[in-house]
Amino acid sequence: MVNVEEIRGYAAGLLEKGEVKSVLGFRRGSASAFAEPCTLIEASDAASLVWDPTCLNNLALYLVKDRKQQAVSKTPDTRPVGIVAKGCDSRAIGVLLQENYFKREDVVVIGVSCEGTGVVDPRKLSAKLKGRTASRVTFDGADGINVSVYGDGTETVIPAREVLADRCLECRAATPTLNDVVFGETVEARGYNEPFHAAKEAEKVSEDERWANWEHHFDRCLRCFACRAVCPMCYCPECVVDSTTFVVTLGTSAEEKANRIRWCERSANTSESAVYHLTRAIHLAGRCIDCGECERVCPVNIPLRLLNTKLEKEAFEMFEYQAGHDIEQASLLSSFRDEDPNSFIR
Amino acid sequence: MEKILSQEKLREWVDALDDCEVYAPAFADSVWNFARVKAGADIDLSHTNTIGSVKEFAFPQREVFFCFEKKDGVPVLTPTLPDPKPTVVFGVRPCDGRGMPRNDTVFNKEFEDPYYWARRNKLTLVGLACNQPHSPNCFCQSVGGSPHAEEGLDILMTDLGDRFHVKGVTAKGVEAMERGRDAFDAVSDADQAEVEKVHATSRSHSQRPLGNLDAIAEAIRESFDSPLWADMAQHCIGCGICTFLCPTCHCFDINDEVINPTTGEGERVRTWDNCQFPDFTMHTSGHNPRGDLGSRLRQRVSHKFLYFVENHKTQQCTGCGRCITECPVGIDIIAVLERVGQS
Amino acid sequence: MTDNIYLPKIGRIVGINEETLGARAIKTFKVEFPNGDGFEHNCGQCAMLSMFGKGESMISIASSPLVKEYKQFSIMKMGRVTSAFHAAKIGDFIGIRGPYGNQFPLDDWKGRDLVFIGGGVGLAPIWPVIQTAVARREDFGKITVFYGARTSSDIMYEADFEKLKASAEVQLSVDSPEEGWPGYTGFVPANLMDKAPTPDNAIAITCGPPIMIKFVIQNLQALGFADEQIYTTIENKMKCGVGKCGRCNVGKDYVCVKGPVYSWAELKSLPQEY
Amino acid sequence: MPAPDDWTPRSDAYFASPLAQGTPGKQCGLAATGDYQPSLRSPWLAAAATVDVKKVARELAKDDGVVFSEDYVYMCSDPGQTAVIDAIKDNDLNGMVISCCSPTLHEKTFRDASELGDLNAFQCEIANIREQCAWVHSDMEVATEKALKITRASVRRVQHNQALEPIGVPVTRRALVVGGGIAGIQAALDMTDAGLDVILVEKQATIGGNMLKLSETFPTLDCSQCILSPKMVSVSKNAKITLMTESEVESISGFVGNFKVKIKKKAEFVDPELCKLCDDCTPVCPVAVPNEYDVGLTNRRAIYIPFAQAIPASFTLDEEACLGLDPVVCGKCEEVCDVGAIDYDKKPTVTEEEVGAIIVATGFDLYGMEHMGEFGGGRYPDVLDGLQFERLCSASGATEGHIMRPSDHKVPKEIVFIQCSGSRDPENHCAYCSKICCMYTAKHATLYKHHVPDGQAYIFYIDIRSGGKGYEEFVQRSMENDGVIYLRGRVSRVYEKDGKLKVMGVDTLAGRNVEIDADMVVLAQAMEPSKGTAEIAKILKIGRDKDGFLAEAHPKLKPVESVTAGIYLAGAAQGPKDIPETVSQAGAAASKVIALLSKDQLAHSPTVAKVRDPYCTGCEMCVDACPYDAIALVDGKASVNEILCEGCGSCVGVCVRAAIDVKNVTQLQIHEMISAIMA
Amino acid sequence: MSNPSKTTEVQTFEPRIVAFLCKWCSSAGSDLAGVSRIQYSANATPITIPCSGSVSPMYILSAFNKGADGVLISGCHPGDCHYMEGNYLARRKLYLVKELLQFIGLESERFRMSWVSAAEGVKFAEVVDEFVEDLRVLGPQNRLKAER
Repeated sequence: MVNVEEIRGYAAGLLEKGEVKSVLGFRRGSASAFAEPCTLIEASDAASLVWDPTCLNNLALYLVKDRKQQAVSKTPDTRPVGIVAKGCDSRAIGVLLQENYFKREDVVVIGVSCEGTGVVDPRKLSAKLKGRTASRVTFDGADGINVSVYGDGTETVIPAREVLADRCLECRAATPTLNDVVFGETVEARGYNEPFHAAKEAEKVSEDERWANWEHHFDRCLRCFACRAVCPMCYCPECVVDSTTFVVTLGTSAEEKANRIRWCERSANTSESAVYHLTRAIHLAGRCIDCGECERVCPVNIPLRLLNTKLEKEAFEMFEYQAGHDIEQASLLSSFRDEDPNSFIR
Repeated sequence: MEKILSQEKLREWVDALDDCEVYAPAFADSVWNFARVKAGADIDLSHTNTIGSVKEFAFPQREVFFCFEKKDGVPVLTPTLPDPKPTVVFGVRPCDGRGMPRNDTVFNKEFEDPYYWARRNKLTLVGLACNQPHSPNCFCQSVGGSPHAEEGLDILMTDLGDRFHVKGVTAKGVEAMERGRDAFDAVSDADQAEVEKVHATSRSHSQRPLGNLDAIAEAIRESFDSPLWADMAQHCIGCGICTFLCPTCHCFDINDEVINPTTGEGERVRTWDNCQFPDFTMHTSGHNPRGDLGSRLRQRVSHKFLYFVENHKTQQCTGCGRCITECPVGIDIIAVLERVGQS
Repeated sequence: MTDNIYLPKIGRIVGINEETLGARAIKTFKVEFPNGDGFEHNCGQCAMLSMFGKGESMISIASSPLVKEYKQFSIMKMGRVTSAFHAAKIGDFIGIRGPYGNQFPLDDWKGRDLVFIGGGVGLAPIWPVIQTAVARREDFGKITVFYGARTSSDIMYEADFEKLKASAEVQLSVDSPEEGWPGYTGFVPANLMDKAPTPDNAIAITCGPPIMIKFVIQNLQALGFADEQIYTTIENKMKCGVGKCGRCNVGKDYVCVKGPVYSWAELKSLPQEY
Repeated sequence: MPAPDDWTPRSDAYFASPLAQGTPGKQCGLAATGDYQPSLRSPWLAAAATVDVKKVARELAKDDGVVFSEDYVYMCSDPGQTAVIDAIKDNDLNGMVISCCSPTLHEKTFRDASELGDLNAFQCEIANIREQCAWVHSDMEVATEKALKITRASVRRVQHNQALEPIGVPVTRRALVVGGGIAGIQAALDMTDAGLDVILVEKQATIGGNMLKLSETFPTLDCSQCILSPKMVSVSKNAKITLMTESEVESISGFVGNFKVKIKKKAEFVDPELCKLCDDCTPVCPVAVPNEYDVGLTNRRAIYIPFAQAIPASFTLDEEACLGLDPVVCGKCEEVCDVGAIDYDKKPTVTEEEVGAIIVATGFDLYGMEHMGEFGGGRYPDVLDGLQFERLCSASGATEGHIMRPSDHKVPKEIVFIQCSGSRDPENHCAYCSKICCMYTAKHATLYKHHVPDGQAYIFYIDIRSGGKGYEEFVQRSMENDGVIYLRGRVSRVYEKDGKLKVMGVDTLAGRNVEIDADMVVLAQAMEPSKGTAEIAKILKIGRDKDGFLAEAHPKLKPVESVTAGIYLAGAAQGPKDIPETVSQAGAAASKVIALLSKDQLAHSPTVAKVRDPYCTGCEMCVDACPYDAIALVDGKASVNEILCEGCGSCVGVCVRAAIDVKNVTQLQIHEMISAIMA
Repeated sequence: MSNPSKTTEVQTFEPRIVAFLCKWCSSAGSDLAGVSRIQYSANATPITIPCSGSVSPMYILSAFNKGADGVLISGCHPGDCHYMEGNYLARRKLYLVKELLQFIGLESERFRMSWVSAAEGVKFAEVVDEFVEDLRVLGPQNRLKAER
C-alpha cells in the first residue's frame, strides 16, 4: 500500500533542499470527488498532496507547459521540476525525453506504483450512476470502489473492474520504470484484462458496424480540443490540423500566414472531425503511452483511446515497439526493419 | 395555463406534436444529451442535466451563412437562412432556460442575427424543474435563478412523482400544450399545493454560495491586473469544454470553406469559438491581447460576471455548473470568484 | 426580414495604388459598388472586406465620407485575406459589409486647431478625417499633419500630400537619414516635439504603430494636451464586426461597435486589452 | 466517339500552352515589383492523340491565376521553345507549366527555356499528360478530363514554387575505382590520362579479374593475357594510380564530388616491396588449396603468387588457408625468406580516402555449377564450366594449353558444349540472356578443334546470338571450317556411364532425340553479378536490378550512371557484356567522371529539405529517418546540410509537426494538388 | 448479368483515385506503361512525389476528405528505393495508416499500396485496373468525404 505520507515527505524534502523549483502532484479539489492537479512551491504545501484512484491526470502535461513557459520567459527558471508519476505518466516522460523535449536532469520523477489498482474512469462511474455525480470515491483496498452518490447520499461499493479505466484494466506496466524514487510495491500483472483488450474487442465487429460507431462518435465531437490540450505528446507549437495556436514570429511572412494548410475545416462535421482525430492518432503512433487522458476529458465521451491503443497494439505486435520504454531508441516511424509487414502491398 | 400530465400521458402529448421535431435528453455513451425523439414512447425525463446545453438549437455548432460561387467572373452569394421545422425541446433544465434570454440579447442588440432568430423563433423550450441539484456544482440560486425558474422557458414541467405539473409560460408554450390538450388534466388544489411544496423543497437544498454579485463584479474590475488570474489558470489546459458546454457562451468564428478551388466555390461558415483558445484574439501580426491562460480565464469570468452585467444588467451565468464538473483539471468558477472576491 | 448582417455587398476594385513595398507592403484599393447598393460612412469607420474563399478582414475606410462614388482602403499585406488583396487586380470583385464602429467627433471640433500625427499604415484611419477637415476648411483652425515613415519610399498617399500642403501644414519625416530628404529625419514623436504644436484649443489625432502612439501621447501630454484633447484608434482581431463573436472586446466594449475611435481619456479607463 | 471540331488527330504529341492575365497593379500605372506576388501563372500543354489539347488549353485559360494558355505542336522543337520564351516575356510570367510528355524527357529542355525567358528554371513544372494519360487511355473525353486534372494540379503546384538556384559544391579531383578487372583497369587508366588521381581497389591479390583467366578472345582469337597484361603493367607503373589489392570498400559517406570512403586492406603479411619473387616459400608450405585462378583445376599453397604476371608482383599469404599465423604451429615460409618479407604480425588496415567520384566495376561470376545438377555440374570432373575450359585452353593453365580431361588426363574426342546453361530459364535459373555465351562457346569449339583436330564438337543451343562486329562470321567459320555440329535444342540430362558422359538432348530442327557419348561437357554458364555485389551496392547506396546487377540510372539515357550522383558503373557488374563492350563502358564511365571532376564546383539540386524553425521541437525523428545523415540538431533544432540532402522527403513523411518540407514539393503544394484533382 | 440495371449502375460509377507515385520507380513505371501504350483505366490521377517515404498521412486523409474513392501509394520495391530506405519508412507508416482506416471502418479496399518498379509498366496498369474494379464494386466513398 502506498503511504501518502511518504510521498508528502519526499516532496517536502525536495522543496526544502531546493532540489526542485516545484512539485507537480494531486490534491483534493473543490470541483468534484476526483483529485485535481496542483503545483507545490513551498515544502509546507506538501501536506495537501493526495494519492488514491481519483488521481487521474497525467501530470507530465505540466512539464511540457513549464518548458513552454520557460522558453518565452524573460527570466527562465530552469531548476528541475518534481512530478508525481504513475507508470503511464513515467512513460510519457520517457517519450518526452526520447524526443529531447527536456533533459533527464530537468525532472525528478516521484514514481508511484498503481499496485493492484489504477484509476477510476469517471464516465464509467457516471454510467453506473446514470449521470448522477459521486461526492466521494475511495478504494477499499481489495477489489471494490466505495462511492457516495451526490444528492441522496447513497453509499455503494462497485467492483473495481467495472469502473476502473480501461487502460488500467489492460495495464502492462503499473510501476514507473523511469523514476528517481518509487513508492508502493511493484505489481506486474493487474489480472483484469489482457493488453489491448478494448481495441481487440472493437476490431471484432464488422466493418460497417465499426464505421457506424465511429461515424456516430466523429459526429458528436465538439472540437473543443480537450483531447489535444490534455495530451502531453501534443506539445507541437502549432497543430498540423486545425490549430488553435499559431506560430508567428517577427520573421513570419504574410505568405506563410496566408498559406497555412487547412487539412480540415473548423466545422465540427463528421468528415472534418475524422481528419482531426485520425491525424492525432497517427501522429501519436509510437508516441502515445496510453494514459487515456484524451478519452477521460472528452465531454461527450468519444472512446478516443481506442484509436491510439489500436496503433499501439500494431506497433507492439508488428514492430515490437513500445513507446516510452527506451529513451535511446529511434522513434517508431523513423525506423524500420526488413521484416516489417509487406504482404498488404500489391 | 397550468395542467397536470400523468407519466403515461406524456407520450401522448409528445406524439401530438407530430408536426414538430421533438428533442429530449437521452442517456447514451455514458452521458445525457439531447436527442431526437421519434415517438413519445422513447421519452425519458429521468435525466440529471444534459452535457450539452440547449443553446445549440438556436446557435448550432455550424451555421452556413451563404454559399459563394463565381458566375461569369462575378461572385454570386446565396444566403442559406435556415428554415427549420418547429422544434420542441423537452427536459430543459431551468438553468439552460435562463441561458436563452441572455443569448437572445446577444443576437439581438443593434444588429439582429437572422440565422439565430430563424431557429430561435421556431423553438419551444419545455423546461423541467429540478427537484434536487444534480451535482454539488449546481448554483442557480447563487446567480439569481432557481430550480424552477421559468425565465426563458415556454413551458415549465414539475415532476410530482407519478405525474407532472405543466405550466404554459409563454403563448408559444400554451400553444404546444393546446396541441396535446387531450393528454392533460386539470390542476387540483392538492396538485397546486404539491407543486409549491416540491418547488420549496428544491429551493431548500443547499447550493454553493457566491455572495454579493455586485461585490464580485467590483472585485473583478479591481483585479484586472492581478497575478491571481495566472495562478488560478496554472493548470488550465486551454480547451473549449467550459465554453462549449456553457448555456450562455456564444462566441463564434467565421471561416470560408472552399469546396472547389478551381471554380472558387465555397461556403462562409460560422462555428463555435472559444475565448480560451489562444488564436481567438491573436492578431495576424502575432500580437495577442490575451496571450496567456490567466488573461483568458479572466476574460471568461469577467465577461460573465462583469462586462455582461455592465452591458445588460445581469450575469451571463445561470449556475448550471457544467464548466466546473466537466473541467478536466478542476478549475472551479465558484472557487475562482471566491478568490477574486477575497483579494 | 431585416438585413442579413453577415451578407456582404459586392464591391469591385477599380483602382490599385502601390503605396509601399517590402515584406509589409501597403496597397490602396479603390472600390465601387457595381450593384448600386453602396453605403455612407463617417470618418473613422471601418468595413469588413471579403475575399471569397479566403475570409474577411476589418479594414478602416480611408476615403472621406464626402466622396460618394467609391470607397478607398489601404491594406497592409499581413495574412490570408490581405495577401489575397495584394494579389488582386483591377476588375476583381470583393465583398464589403459595413460601415462599422464609431466615428471621430468632427462636428465637436469646430473652430479648433487639428493636429494629426500618423505613422506608417496608421495614416489610413485618420486620412478621411484630414480629407474632410480640409474640405470643410473654414470650420477649423490651423490644421497640421505630422506623418512619418521608415524611408521616403514608404510614404503613403505621397501625391495627395502635395495637394494637402495648400490647406494644411505638412510635416513629413523619415526614420533614418536619406540623401536629399527635405523633411525631418527621425521618429514621429521627436518631430512632434521639434515642431511643438500648441495645445491651446487644439485636438490631436494620432494613429500608427503602438510604440509610436505611446510616445506621441507622452509627448502630447508634455506639450500640454489634456487627455480629452487626444484621439486615437485601436484595433483588435474581429470576425463578425457586429459585437457578437466575442473576441474584440476591451473590457466591456466590443471595439467593432464601440470603437475604434477613442479619446485618450476614454482609453485610459479601459483595460489594456488591445 | 466523334472528335471535336477543333481537334485534328495527329500521330504524335502536340502541345497546348496556357494562360495569362494582366499584371495586377499595372492598370493603375504601377509596375510590379520585387516582393510583389502577382498571380500570373502559365501552363503550357502538350499531349497526344486521345487528349483534346485545345480543350485543355481553353479550359485552363479560365482558371484563377492562369494568364496564358495555348496549345502548340511539338513544343520541344526550337520554334516551340521560342514560343515558350516569348510567352514568358510577353506576359511577365512568374510560373509556368508545360503540359506534355514525361518530365524525364523534357523537363530540362523547358527549364532551360524558362531561364532564357528570365523565369527561374524551378518555376517551370511539367505536367505529364502523355505517358501518364494520352498514351494509356483511349476514350478522349475521359483522357481529356484527366489531362485537365493533371495540368491543374501542376498549375496549383507551380503557384507555390520558389525560385531556386543550384547549390554549388566544391569537388575532390580524385576518383575511386572498385574492381580491378578489365573494366576497372580501363576506367582507371582513362581517368589518369585526363590527369585525375585514381584509387583502384581490388578484392583479390592481383588485378586482372576474369579476363586474366581467358585463353583467347573472340572473334579475333588474340591471346587474352597478351592484351591485358600491358594494361596491368601500366597500372602498376602509373604514379597517379594508388593500387590497393586485397582491399574492400568498407563504408562511404559524403556525396557527389566529396565522398569519404573507408577502405579495408587485408593484413599484408608479405611485403611487396621486399618480396623478390624467388619462390623459396611455396615449396615449404605444407598447405594445398584449390587455385581460384585455375578455377579449381589446380592447387596452390597458402603462400602463393596468383599468376606470374600478377600485379602487384608479389607473393601473398592466404590468411584462411595458412596453418597458423602463429610461428609455433608452422612458420616455415618465414624461415626460408631471405629478405624477411614475411611478417605474421601484420594487421588489416583501414584507410579513409576522399574522392569526388566512384566507378563500380565489380564484374561477374559464373552461375554456380552446383545449380546444374541435371547436367552433372559439380558432380563429374569432366563437366566443366566455360572458365574452366578457358584454363584448359590457356598456355598458362594447368595443362599448359593442352585440352585433356581433368579426370584421367585423356584428350577428349567427343565434346559437348551446352549453351544457355542457367540462362534464359526463368523457372529454374536466371531469366536473362547472358549475352556472351554464344560467342565464347563458338570460340571454345573452334579452340578445341585447333587443339584436337580429330575430335568432334557438338553445341546444343536455343538461339545463336552473334550480334557484333565479325561475330556472325566467326560462328559461321566454326561451323564450316571446324565442323562443329550445332544442335538446336535443349539437353535434358547428362550422366556418366562407362567412362563416358551420356548427353541426352533433343534436336528440335530434326525433330529427334539425340544421345551423345561425350568425353567432356562444357557448360556455358550464365553470368551473374560477382559475389559481394549486393554488399557493395548497399555500402555505396546504389540500387540493383531484379537480377542483382547494379542498376543504371536510366536504361537508355544514363546507362553508366548509377542512381546515386557521382557513382558510375562499368563492366559486367551492370549486366552481362563482352570485353569490347566492357571497355567501352569503362571508357564512358571514365569520361563521365572526367567531365564531372573538370569543374571547380558541382551543381547540387536545390530541391532540398528546409526546416521551418519555429515549428521544430528537435525531436530528431527526421534525423533518424534521413538516409543521408543530412540532418543534425543545431541549437535544439533540426538543420539540413543542403549538400548532403537529396530531397527524398523521408523527413517530411515522419515529422508530425510538419516542420520540414522539401522545397518545391511542399506539403502545401501536395495539398493544393490534391484539391485540384478532387475539385 | 442477371440484374442488368444494377450492372449499369455499377458501370456508371467512375471511382476517383488519387495516386501518389514515387518519382523513380512507380512514376517511371507508369511512363513505361505509356511508352508501351498499355491501356488502363483513367480513374487514377497521378501526383508524382520524390519517394513513397515522403508521403505524409495527411495526404491520404486529405484525399479521402476531398472525396477520393480510393488512394493509391506506389513506390519502389523493397531494396530498390532510389533513396535506399524511403520505401521501408513508407511501408511501416502506411501499414499503420491502413490499420487505422480499417479500424474506424473505412472500407479496407479504398487504401492501397503497391510496389511498381520502373520496368513494371504492365504491373502499374494492372494495379490501377484492379483498384478501379474493386472500387466500382464498393461504390462511392462517403465515409470520410466532407459534407460540403
